[in-house]
Amino acid sequence: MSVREEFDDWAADGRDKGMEERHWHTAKHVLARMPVEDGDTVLDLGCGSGYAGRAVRDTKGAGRVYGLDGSPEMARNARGYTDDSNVSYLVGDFDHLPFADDSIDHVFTMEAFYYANDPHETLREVRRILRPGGTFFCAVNYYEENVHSHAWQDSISVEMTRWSREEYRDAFHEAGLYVAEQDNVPDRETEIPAEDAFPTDNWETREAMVERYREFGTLLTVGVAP
Amino acid sequence: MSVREEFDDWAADGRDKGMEERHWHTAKHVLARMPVEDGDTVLDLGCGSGYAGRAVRDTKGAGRVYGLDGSPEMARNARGYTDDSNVSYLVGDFDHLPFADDSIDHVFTMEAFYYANDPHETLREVRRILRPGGTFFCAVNYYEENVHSHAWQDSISVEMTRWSREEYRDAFHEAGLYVAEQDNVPDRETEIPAEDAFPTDNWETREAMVERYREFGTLLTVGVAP
Amino acid sequence: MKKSLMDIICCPLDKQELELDARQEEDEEVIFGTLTCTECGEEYPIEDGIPNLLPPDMREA
Amino acid sequence: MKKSLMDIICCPLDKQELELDARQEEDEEVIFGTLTCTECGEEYPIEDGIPNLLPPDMREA
Ligand SMILES: Nc1ncnc2c1ncn2[C@@H]1O[C@H](CSCC[C@H](N)C(=O)O)[C@@H](O)[C@H]1O
Ligand SMILES: Nc1ncnc2c1ncn2[C@@H]1O[C@H](CSCC[C@H](N)C(=O)O)[C@@H](O)[C@H]1O
Repeated sequence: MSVREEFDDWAADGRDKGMEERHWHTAKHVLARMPVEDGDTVLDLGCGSGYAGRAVRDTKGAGRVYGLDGSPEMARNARGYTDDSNVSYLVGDFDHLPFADDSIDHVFTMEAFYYANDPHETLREVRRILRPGGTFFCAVNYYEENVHSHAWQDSISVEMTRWSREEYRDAFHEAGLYVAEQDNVPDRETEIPAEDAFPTDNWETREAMVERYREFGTLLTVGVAP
Repeated sequence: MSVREEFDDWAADGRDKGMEERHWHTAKHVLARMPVEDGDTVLDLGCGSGYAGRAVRDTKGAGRVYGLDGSPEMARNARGYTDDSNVSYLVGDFDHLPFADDSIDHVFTMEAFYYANDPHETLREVRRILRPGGTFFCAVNYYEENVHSHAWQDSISVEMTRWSREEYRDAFHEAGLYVAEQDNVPDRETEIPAEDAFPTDNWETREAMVERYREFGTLLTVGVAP
Repeated sequence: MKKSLMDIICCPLDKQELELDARQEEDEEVIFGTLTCTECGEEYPIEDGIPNLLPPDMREA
Repeated sequence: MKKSLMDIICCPLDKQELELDARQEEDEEVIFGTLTCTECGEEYPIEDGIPNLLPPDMREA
């Protein structure tokens, strides 16, 4: 199935909002770190419900914010959630970014990057559209060290790339991006039941659930364009 | 008083270790974010007891680590705390860094930068010694937004620079460093007594203490050399 | 789609400039229309205010 | 001070190369000695294994 087919379905049955709620636990900490200056242009890759762009406008004084998604239904939903005329949504593909060279100050992406058909090409595209000194905040929950995420591929038809921390750094370097930081951003909000509730439907042990959320959380890699 | 006189006293009466213990609460999270690759050379500016350099060697596979401090007694103590021959300490001044151009991969500094005689010159020096793509992790508890830190100057003879978050970003830009991120790293470990213990010797209200540690914590600004 | 977007968007294939043909507008926004690449001639639709800049072969895939 | 440090240290004043005069060594480390700038001639002491590269006017200030 294509990205469009898979995620149009998600958007249609409200999973855009479900993801927003869950991802916000860590995404807000990632967004808080972005060095957005007044008037900067920010792009959200794989924006889903588009919450990140709206948050950056509300809290950071960003000038214009664009959310790009491969699913027309996601973009349509996202557009419907805001009246801010400086937030716009587009349909497009990660490996074929429809932006001019050096036209963007900061790129953000949450739980979307690894769906790229060719993530190396996506990184080259990101580097191309960023102005020198522009940043790329790349946040993923699906990655090699997070063993609790490995099974996710089974329930998603789009092929996912599972890199390790080091593979992320290496790929950024290969694409010509400097790596400025790498971090695990813990999710401290997902509720973890008391010991006697385990095993639950989703978790064998409490330790596993603690590791997944409080320790591994979201892997953030920050790149800077030369 | 000079940096040497002020901080030689601190080193002599054990305040190097006291600071290490308190600063570790947030410094470890800052260090965890540094994208140190195997064999990289890391410099700790105003190293005090030198704990940061030792941690980077132990956890990150850094090749060589240097701690620089303006106080000979601090450097002497720091040297005494390790047998690792790849960790070295030097006496030197922030505004006159004794390192060749492009010779360092990452610079770290915790609660020390604002003692620089001319912090703008320090930033230019940091930029000079960093190789292209090298990072500067600058962590401070003393800054404009942290109103709870403003009185600290009263008890320290060395003149301190109190910049705001924005002044840090602006100064980095002025010195030719890209700003890759800015964040408040909370201190979740300093114990905060229950409501009925307030006022304490140091804190009027519990809210103030919570704000100081859990919210403001340590201001981190990350720069990248072009 | 706000017209200011024209400043920074380009053809996803060859990164050349696009030309806007607005067929329906509302308060400074283009609701329906077409973006055409000034170089390769490829056309991209704007529907319900959202430009679809997927490469043509992904649009219906 | 390990001799490998010579690869990257320089005179804090003019950033020129330093020359090492080791007076006491122990297991690859210089314990006492002097670093002299090959350009301006300024001298920097190594004491108890630690090079003091403060600008001379800050050394005793
Ligand atoms: N190759 C591609 N190009 C553009 N968008 C893509 C894509 N692959 C996946 N996506 C989009 O990426 C999103 C991943 S879901 C994450 C949505 C949002 N960032 C959040 O945090 O909740 C989906 O909306 C999907 O349509
Ligand atoms: N201009 C300057 N040049 C070099 N070192 C300086 C300096 N001004 C202050 N320092 C050093 O900076 C240190 C600040 S105290 C912080 C020490 C350590 N980083 C920690 O986190 O605990 C002191 O050791 C002091 O001697």
